[in-house]
Amino acid sequence: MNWMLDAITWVLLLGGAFFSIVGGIGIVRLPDFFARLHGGGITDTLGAGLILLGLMFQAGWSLALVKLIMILAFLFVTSPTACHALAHAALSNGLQPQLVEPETQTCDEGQQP
Amino acid sequence: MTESTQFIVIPLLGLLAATALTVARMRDLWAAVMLSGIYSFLGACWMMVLDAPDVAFTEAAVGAGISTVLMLATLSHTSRTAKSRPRISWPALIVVIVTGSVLAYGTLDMPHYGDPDAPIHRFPSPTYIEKTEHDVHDMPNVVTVVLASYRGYDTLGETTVIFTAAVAVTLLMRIRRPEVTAS
Amino acid sequence: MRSFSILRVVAKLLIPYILLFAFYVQFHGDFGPGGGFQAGVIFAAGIVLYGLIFGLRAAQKVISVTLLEVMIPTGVLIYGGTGVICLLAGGNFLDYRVLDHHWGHGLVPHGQHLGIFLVELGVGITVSGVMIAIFYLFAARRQTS
Amino acid sequence: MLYGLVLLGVVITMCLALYRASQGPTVFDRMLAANMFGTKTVLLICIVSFLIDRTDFLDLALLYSLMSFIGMVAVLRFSKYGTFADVDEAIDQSGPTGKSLRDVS
Repeated sequence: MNWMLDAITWVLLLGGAFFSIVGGIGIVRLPDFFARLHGGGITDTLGAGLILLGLMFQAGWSLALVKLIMILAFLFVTSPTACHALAHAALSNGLQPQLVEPETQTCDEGQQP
Repeated sequence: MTESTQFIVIPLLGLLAATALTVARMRDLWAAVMLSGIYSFLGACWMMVLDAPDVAFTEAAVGAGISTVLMLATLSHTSRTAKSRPRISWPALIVVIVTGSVLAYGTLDMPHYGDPDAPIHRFPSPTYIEKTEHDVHDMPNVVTVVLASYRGYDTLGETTVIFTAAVAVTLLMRIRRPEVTAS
Repeated sequence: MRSFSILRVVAKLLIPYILLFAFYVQFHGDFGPGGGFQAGVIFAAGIVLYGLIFGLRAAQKVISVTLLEVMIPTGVLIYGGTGVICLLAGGNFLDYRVLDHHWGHGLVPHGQHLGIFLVELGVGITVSGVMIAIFYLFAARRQTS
Repeated sequence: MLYGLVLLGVVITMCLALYRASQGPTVFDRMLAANMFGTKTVLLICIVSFLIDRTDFLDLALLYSLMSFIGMVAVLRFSKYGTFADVDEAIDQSGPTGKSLRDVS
């Protein structure tokens, strides 16, 4: 039973670390702001979610589990909201050419109105 | 701070130095505010790794929440970009280099990092920890006891300093318009 | 922030928890990390978030300037008053041990505990008042240039 | 061992986010990086508190997950209105401020 929990934790934590690095590479490499939002979204939800879920399996039935659930809930509420609000603000200011990369893709790739 | 967290300290310190250099080179004050927010995140991580959660708590509350708001509020009353690119002033550079190297030389005499025989581990901390066990039975957090009880005068002074700051800011920034003094 | 409707909803959801967490830090600071200063800042951050989203006027309906002007000195007075009570009870200034016998054994576990509780409460009230006041003062001025 | 690997992954992500925050051509890139940095801080604190087996430090992570949102909202509001004072309803509805959001440098 214990080794099973440990195995689940290994898989979840390593998966979380993998996805957070993937998102980090995305935020560096993708060409313009609206595309970079995807990278930010991956680390904020998938990476954080998997890592916190993995830690939950180690916490057992304790106060730490409750706190981890609360952290996960807050992160799942705040960070997509922040992403959405960022996209919204960027779009409402998007009349100006603030996407300075010369090979800018079409703006409507990552927008969520 | 344990053996297992040792290896993470060096990358964190490197990131702190990189962030500080970036902030110093930044002409756009708005971006500098955001980077200083990142600096405070990193600082809290570092304090957390060093096993000082109370300091990290303060850093979290002040650095991430309030200070960004207050710095942006200040920016809204001043300019958003630094005025001009400062020239290198050679006397100042020499003074900085000399002072820095003297300070670095001074650290050579300091006890090693985490040395159990260091003065701070010999004199005040063990006595406080033992005395807290005896004086205040039901308070596990020694930091709170030291701040509020053993060093109560200090904290009273700090509270008065904050009070004075509020009075000073009120005197400087207040405007007498009916919409502001909401009655 | 009229056009950020999702932000408004989420902030409404979040602000009660920030304020609740401030009280948790204030009254649980003896047992875990945290204390009066941190609690005051967190409480102020909750009000500041409300002011940022719903406007300064709405925030001043919640915590008015008059209330702030009462809060800021009250905290310092609570701190100093605890010391004076210690003096009156026959001890030194801010020496909480003398509070042991004056408050009944069932009510308060320990004089030190009571003293630290009162002092932290004073710090928390002052700090939250000061932080909110500074935000109000900076936000109330319009951009001049 | 496992926690160390995950910690390393989080720190690498922090480095990447810091690169974007220092290079980012627009303020929104910097904001995105700062937001990501906040999440990574929460994760790092969680992992460290499990690593040193002091799970009561999770309060700190809880605080960070609440607090980084406030900084975010402040920057958003400032980017939209340029001031924290109350704005008129007409301006509030109309959206873009007409101020250039590109960096000067």
